[in-house]
Amino acid sequence: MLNRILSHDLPKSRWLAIALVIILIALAVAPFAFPGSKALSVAAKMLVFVLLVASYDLLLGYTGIVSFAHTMFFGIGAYGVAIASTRLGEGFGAVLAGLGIALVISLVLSLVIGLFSLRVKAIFYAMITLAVAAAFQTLASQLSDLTGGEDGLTFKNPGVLSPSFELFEEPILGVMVDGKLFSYYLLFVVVLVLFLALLRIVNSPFGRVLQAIRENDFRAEAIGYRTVVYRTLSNVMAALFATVAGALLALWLRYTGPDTTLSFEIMLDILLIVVIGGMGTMYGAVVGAVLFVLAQNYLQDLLKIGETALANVPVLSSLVSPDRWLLWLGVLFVLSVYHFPTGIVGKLRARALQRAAA
Amino acid sequence: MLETKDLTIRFGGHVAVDHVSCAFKPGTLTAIVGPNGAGKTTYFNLISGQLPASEGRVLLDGEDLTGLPAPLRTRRGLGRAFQLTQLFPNLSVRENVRLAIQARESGRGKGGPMGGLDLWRVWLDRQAWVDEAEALLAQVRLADKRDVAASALPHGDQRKLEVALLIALDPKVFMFDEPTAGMSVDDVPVILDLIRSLKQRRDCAILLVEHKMDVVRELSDRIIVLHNGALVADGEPAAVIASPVVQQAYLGMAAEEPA
Amino acid sequence: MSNILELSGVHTHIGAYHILHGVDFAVPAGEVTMLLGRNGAGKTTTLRTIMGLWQPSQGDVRFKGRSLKGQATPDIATQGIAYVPENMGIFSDLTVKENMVLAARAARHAGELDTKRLDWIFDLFPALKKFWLYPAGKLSGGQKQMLAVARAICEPRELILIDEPSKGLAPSIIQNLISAFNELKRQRTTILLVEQNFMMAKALGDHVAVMDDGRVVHRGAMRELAEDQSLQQRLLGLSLGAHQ
Amino acid sequence: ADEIRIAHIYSKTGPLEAYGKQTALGFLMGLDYATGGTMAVAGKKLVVIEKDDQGKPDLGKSLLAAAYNDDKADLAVGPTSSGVALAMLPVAEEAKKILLVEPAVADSITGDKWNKYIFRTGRNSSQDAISNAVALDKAGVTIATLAQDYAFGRDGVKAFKESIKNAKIVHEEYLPTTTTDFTAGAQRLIDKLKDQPGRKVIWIIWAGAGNPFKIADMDLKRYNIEIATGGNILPAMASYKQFPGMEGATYYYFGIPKNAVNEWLVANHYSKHKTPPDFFTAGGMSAAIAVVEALKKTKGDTATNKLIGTMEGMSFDTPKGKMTFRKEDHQAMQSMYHFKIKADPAFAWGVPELVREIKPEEMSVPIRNKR
Amino acid sequence: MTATVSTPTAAPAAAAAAAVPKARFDWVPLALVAALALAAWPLIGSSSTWLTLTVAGLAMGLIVFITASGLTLVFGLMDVLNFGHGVFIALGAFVATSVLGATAGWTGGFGQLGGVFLAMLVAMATAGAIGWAFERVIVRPVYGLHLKQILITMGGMIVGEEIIKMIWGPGQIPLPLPDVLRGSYLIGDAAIGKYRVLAMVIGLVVFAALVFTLNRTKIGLLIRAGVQDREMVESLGYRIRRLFVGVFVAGSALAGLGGVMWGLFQQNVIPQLGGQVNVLIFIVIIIGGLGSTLGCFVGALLVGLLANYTGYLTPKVALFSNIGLMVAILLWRPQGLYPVTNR
Ligand SMILES: Nc1ncnc2c1ncn2[C@@H]1O[C@H](COP(=O)(O)OP(=O)(O)OP(=O)(O)O)[C@@H](O)[C@H]1O
Ligand SMILES: Nc1ncnc2c1ncn2[C@@H]1O[C@H](COP(=O)(O)OP(=O)(O)OP(=O)(O)O)[C@@H](O)[C@H]1O
Ligand SMILES: [Mg+2]
Ligand SMILES: [Mg+2]
Repeated sequence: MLNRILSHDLPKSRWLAIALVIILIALAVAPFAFPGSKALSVAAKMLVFVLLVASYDLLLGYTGIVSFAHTMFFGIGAYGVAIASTRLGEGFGAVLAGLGIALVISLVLSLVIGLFSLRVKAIFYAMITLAVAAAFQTLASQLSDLTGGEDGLTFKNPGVLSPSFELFEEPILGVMVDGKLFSYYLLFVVVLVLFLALLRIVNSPFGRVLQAIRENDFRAEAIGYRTVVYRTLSNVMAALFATVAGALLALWLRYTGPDTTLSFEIMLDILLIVVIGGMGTMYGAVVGAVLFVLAQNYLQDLLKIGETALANVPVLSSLVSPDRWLLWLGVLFVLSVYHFPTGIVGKLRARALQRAAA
Repeated sequence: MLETKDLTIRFGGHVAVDHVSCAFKPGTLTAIVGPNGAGKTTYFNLISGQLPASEGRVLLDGEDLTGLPAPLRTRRGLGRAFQLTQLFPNLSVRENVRLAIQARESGRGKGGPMGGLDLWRVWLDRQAWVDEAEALLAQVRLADKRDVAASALPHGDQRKLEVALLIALDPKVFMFDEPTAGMSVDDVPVILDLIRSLKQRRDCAILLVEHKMDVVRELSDRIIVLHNGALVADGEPAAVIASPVVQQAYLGMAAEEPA
Repeated sequence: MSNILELSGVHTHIGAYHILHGVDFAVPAGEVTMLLGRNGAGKTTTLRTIMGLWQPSQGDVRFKGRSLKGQATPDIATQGIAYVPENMGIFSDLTVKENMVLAARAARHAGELDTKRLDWIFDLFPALKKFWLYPAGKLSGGQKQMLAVARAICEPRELILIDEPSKGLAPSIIQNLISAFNELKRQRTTILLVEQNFMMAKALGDHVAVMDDGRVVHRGAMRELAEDQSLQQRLLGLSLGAHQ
Repeated sequence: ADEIRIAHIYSKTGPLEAYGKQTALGFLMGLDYATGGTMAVAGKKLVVIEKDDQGKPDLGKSLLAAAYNDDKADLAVGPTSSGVALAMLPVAEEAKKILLVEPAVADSITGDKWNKYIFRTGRNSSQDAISNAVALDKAGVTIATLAQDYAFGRDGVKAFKESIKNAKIVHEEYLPTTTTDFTAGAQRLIDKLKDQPGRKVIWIIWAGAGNPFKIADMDLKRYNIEIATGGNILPAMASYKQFPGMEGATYYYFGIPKNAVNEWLVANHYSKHKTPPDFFTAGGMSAAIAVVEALKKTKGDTATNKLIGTMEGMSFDTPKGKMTFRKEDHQAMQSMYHFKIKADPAFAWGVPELVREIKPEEMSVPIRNKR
Repeated sequence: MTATVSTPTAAPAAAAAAAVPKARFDWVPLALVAALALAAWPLIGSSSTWLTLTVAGLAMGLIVFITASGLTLVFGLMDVLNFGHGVFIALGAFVATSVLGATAGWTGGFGQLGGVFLAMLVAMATAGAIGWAFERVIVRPVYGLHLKQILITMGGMIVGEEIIKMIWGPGQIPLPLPDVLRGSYLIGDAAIGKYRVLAMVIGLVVFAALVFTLNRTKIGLLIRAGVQDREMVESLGYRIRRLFVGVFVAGSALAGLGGVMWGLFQQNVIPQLGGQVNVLIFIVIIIGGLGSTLGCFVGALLVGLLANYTGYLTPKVALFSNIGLMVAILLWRPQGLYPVTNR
């Protein structure tokens, strides 16, 4: 049963399995176990990034396509919901309409980009998408009547999901059962289902062909796979999943702006997570996203401790200043590309294999 | 079955394959010989679609394949093994073969309604493909290496895997490009036996590029000779080998051509 | 007769795999030594270990009496060793000419190549002359193999390591190759040759070492092996009337 | 409780790191000044909780929620960027706690996105634009504007235009925010201005990277064209040094306001940091003074409605003189300064010399919220 | 079946050799630059305006070329896509602020110019030195692995930017042009910035030097060979590692020079500068054909000119002129203007 749900792609490492179970449980009970709005936002952000990064892994890890335009589709989803909610007024109808339109736009756009440029070599494609993403960001800022420009859009969620909605007067288990809680569990369920769907896709015959293309596209063509079709399809699917992730983020934040969805920094975050987690292993997205979001939110606190400890050492203290948290994230990143070329998941699996062999 | 008409390709001013017209019948094994650089591999590339022809046509069972891209030709039944080994390096040996089987099955519309675009079934659900892959690996004596990554195989085993991929495709036309090059002597017969058994099926045409004349002599029903891209001899093995062209330009002690 | 190259107890690991399990053999100067063995026996690994492309984990490789252990590949090469790898190592973006210019360490451009030697090479491999200004990646398989050998012999070297040069070559070119190696032998160049083509091995070899499973299982004169059918059968799996 | 908890959320890191740090410094100095060094009001200790929004709206939003809910902050101050501020506004409304915006400038913060929990000590972009208009608006002057081609630039020009009564505006040039080569835009401006009579001015409103003042290298003097612009942080005013005589209006320059608060600020800043206080330092200090004054008036009571009631219409003394939160949109009305640049070799930047203080009464800053 | 044998036409070797064509120089992209400039003339109308814009565009293009040249060099020779290139540009610019700050006392035309050249030298040396470390620590493990290169150099970029913030602070730093380089030469009504003239000279010098080293020396060959098969080059007896380091250092030094040029052009620098120019220089090297120095040169000129022409004629279009140009070029030549083989 579990095997079927996970599409026969078991963690294949005891430690990984334990980590995944802990993450699943922690995210499932987060509103109750970790009260406080920061903890909840952190958990929600993890959920969104799990989906976003998993969709990117389909592209990067499984198909071997380096794209820098993934945030564009993320943004389309977020703006779809935001624009629909501001224009049509809050309501599930608006959210669904926004998501629907966003999905269509993403579909068309990813199809066009895919067909136009997936024939070129990987590096070309990477750089073209970089330019396209930059242009899209400019476009979003130019269409400020629609998108709110640099300032973004703040909007209201439909009834049950808005924070002012409260089901009971009294808190249950110390937590108010309100719109925030509903939003969180909406995110949780959607992300869980879509993640399992992605897991299924990469373990389908189709997903296996993607890996073959990544390994040797010339040979894949020569045994009868039309690589352009597969690549484009993979591109489109990744885009659609990212669009949904964007919509979820918008629902959670009730805000959409270029900085939260379109900026190159988010693209960097995605890359970091894929690499740290382990490319070509869907579970890498989960482990990576959780660790990364934790680091992003708590590394500064950690550094603060370091800074106080080293307050008297001149250069060191400015190195561990919480303001330089990005420096340490960068170093972490370089080290993980260096030492864990297969990411955390790859490392854990290799260890399990070795142990099995010994 | 397979026919090429005036097949030609030019690279700049260099004519690598020069108006080659030839027909191949099922059940026969045609050896293609010729000096290095004669255009044998290029001729294969034109047939299987890796290179676009400058002129001429490729017909399979009367159907014109000339404009089709490589994967579609493969689906129509043109299978190819490469001179320079082309594998999926980081996938396991078994997965290499299984992917070829999957390609064949989905190409024939047997992979479900969406053909190869089967997104929803888990690959392991198609146990038949896995079993077939295992069986094939046993045939080429790679069964004990099934879980090794293809890139970690020694050269000779990689050549065997290359052949296994072609056999898994089960095409109408088999094209072998020096399948035994660099293979150790005791493994060569394994491949030759495989080719022989294909021949016995009598429903497929086999094209074989090979420099080892004893192999050619033993296996082939017909030899064609390419020289500077042109077809210069065609006929029964003994006659062709005895012909002065082959003796001088290919086997002979004389230089390949005036320098 | 002195040995120009000696391997004693060489173990090599690739990653976690233990490939060579104590390889011992010597290459006498000025003669041709054949290294034979089935696929996967470790021949290529042995050559790569000599070139310093893998480092031996145990044992020693000595060239002209001096240990090569720990030396970097370029330093080993400049002591007078040339190497033709199994995959040919052609620089496919460069032209044939540029490939040759790189192989001749002293030459700064094509004008400084040794013309006499070049003519000799063109005689052996006429295709190289024809495609002199052609990107090497676009050569046919056999032509690439010719280029790979040509690079190793374009300047005099004391020792040449060659990994399966005959594969993919037309019979007439193999003949040329054999005469080329004979010519080199006359010039007192030492050759260590890995071959699957037993006919060629017979024609060229003075000495032979046969490997199996990362060890040398037989050493001796080539003539001995060529005459002893049962030894061939046991070491190489050659049956009577083998494909030569 | 015997504590009053104030959350300060700003860009400790991110693109506006430099601005954020000035604000933070000014804020702490302001608390120090306003409490007379005790850091307490009505016997209650002031506790400042600093948080880094990294310039990211989503993060800012969650940090503000965390500050109100988890850290039990009584009120919050910040943020640096307008995008972050706009995302934060609903959080204050949900938490029913005050957010004192400083120094984010977007008009819509106290305009259509405003709610009653929002106050702002910082100037808004209208105030910026209008003060510049007041400084330049004379009969016989011909003006062309040069701004960034996005909402901030367009709004600024719009507000500027609305307050120009006497001068003539002949052209509006908008260039991409990422412009690096200004030749084309400058050429268009020259084409539009060169045949005009009288005094000719290009008014520049530009924020962030890119240096529009390079257009002066095209020798505008040969057509008698001048450049005018608002104030900026000191490093940015280095390029003003090339334009002695340039006029405009600024929010703050440490040498301009003459009052006790500013004297204290300049003196203390010099003695602690060896440099003069900058643009955003003054803003941070004003915010701190506003907070302390309000708390003093409520005797340390932090009940939100009481604070709102107190603060509406409240006046307080800042480094920029007296500011007043106007009732309608809680925007602090404040003086701006009409300046003229002097190149003084003693300073690395062009020194703005006061021409005239533009009092709040002289600027009709529109009320844009839907109250 | 009997053998049908035709005698091979013994192709004369001379004819066969002649049949193998040598690559002819491709003038079309260069002509495109001229065509663009000429086409803009009637559209702009005024000759002096056209001259101003054209010279400004060419100068801007050459500055972009300098900043991008190191990237093309490293990519063209070593096949390393350095996403961290921007950091070296930023570094060069910041070093220039320090050097010019220290030489502020050098007065007079020569003194000021000397300051600028000193800044260039120091920036190149610093960027080169850091490039050396960057190669050792970051790039070396990932030769030949594109994906990892992109990732790891990106990581390097983050770290580099943070270190710049640590040393020079997070804010904007002014980098005023010395007085000698301010202002314009006037030709009729056309104004030609003095600094732009200097930039053009330096750009052309860099271009000439690069073309010479790559095409006239063995070094270029060796490196190109080393990218394809490093082990083989070592087996031939060359210490390719040192060469690779050398190229990387040269590329970084060029980035440093580019940084100084760019910083002086902008007259101020911010730590995020690297990321900002990255997109621009990537577009330029894509247009050029990824790794071709000449292509990068032509691409940079096209970008510079088009930005100025569209900026004057229809400013809205200028926002998307770079990407539009890239798409148009790629539709015309999918591998860029001067495709580099096997890439
Ligand atoms: N990179 C590698 N990683 C893991 N194993 C390897 C690697 N390269 C070679 N091997 C293993 O080392 C063993 C010896 O290989 P080697 O290539 O030396 O054999 P060989 O004698 O040259 O064979 P062949 O005749 O096929 O070329 C083989 O079993 C092979 O699988
Ligand atoms: N893509 C290409 N561009 C230019 N020339 C090419 C290309 N491919 C092949 N050639 C040339 O065409 C000729 C024929 O090459 P081909 O590979 O078909 O030879 P072959 O008969 O297979 O030789 P071998 O036995 O050595 O493999 C060669 O001279 C080669 O240089
Ligand atoms: Mg061939
Ligand atoms: Mg081998």
